[in-house]
Amino acid sequence: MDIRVTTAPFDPGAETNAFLRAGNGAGAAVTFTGVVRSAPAEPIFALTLECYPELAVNQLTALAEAAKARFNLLDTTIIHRYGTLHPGEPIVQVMTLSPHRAAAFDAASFLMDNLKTDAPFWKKETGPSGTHWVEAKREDDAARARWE
Amino acid sequence: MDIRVTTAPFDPGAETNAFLRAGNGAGAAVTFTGVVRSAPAEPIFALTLECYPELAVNQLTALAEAAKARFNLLDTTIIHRYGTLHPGEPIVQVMTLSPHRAAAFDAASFLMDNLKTDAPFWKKETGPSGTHWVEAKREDDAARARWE
Amino acid sequence: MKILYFAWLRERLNRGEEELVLPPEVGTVAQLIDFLAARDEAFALAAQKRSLIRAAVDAKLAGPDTPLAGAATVALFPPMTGG
Amino acid sequence: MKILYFAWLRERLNRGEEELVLPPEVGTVAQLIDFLAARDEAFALAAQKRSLIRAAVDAKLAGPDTPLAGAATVALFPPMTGG
Repeated sequence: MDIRVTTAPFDPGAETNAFLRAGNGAGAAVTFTGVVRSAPAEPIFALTLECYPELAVNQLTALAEAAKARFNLLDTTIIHRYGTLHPGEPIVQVMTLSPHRAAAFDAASFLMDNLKTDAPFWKKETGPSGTHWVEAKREDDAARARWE
Repeated sequence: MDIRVTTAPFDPGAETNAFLRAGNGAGAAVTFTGVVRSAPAEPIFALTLECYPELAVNQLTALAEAAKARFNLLDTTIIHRYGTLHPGEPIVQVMTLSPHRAAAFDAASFLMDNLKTDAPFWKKETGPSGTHWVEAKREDDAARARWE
Repeated sequence: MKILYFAWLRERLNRGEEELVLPPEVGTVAQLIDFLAARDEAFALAAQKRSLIRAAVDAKLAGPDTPLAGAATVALFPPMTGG
Repeated sequence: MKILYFAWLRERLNRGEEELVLPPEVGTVAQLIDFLAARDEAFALAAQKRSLIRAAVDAKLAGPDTPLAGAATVALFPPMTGG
């Protein structure tokens, strides 16, 4: 299990390969990569993530342990960046390893749904109309409630 | 959209990175990687996949198009190897890209569930007790039926 | 018409493909399987459980009633185990 | 006791942290928020909607009734937007 909360950029593919290597021969691996989005209709120049790192490490560790127990994972890794990022840059990566594909998929979904509401990061977007804090979404609460 | 049916090995992480680069700034990417499994209780020395490549390309292309339409994907890639592989080697990789994480997850699950029953590959395992064809699993039919 | 065989069907028949000239009454996939079973004991034995024999016509998945008219290639194989 | 503020709460208060000596009647997270609101108009305004203020005590998520006894650090912040 590997939990990283960091301002440093990471290489999504290199992380997936390292994760697969460590799992030697385990069947099914799911990688979720979240990148800074920028759509032509709603362009973003930058996304700044504020973070409370000690709480983030505690929360992500507890989440990863919950996922491991609940979905019987062989391994899981969560990497979450903070600081100022630009469109196309990876923000978050979650990886899960299981002998069975359904467990690997469900665990990665579970981690992402819980991350959205329970990991102490706060997003601030800078676009053509200025800078604003991203509000917590009701659909994220609903997604998280699926797992209760 | 990229469909590859090949005897050549592939690099899972390099594929994920290329996929992310091509999707510049699209939000959520899910990568599923299936590797040759070998558990201490049921060791496998080798897995040979037989394939009907023309049908495989047709089936995977149709599946990818169905996933793209159904889940409103921005992009998807399916890579499937055949030939003789060894434990730890990647067999299959499915990647999906969407502005929304739920769609990316569902589409990757959908592709994998359909691949199991509808892609013309046939697996033969070699282990300590010899060589045998892997039987189609009832649970795979059930997983596929979820999407009907 | 070219017939392709895969996996254990190929192994039991000891051939991956063959060229056949079909009699005019063989017009569908099911009729082709009946014809092959009548012609060849190894095929009859291997294809005893019809639900285990799947088919493609010109590299498109086919059912028992798929017509063969105009087809160049028919493939016969066990249930697929992809992924 | 050290108090940390994050995101728009930090911006509205114009500070990321402060050291406080709490009176003995401030024993829980909810009582701390009441205390801060009574003390500081900017805080009272920012924390008007209590459901938007979340807390952690010693880097563990806390609820309104979480006791502060023995705690070194309390963090206050808006709903999280991780991932």
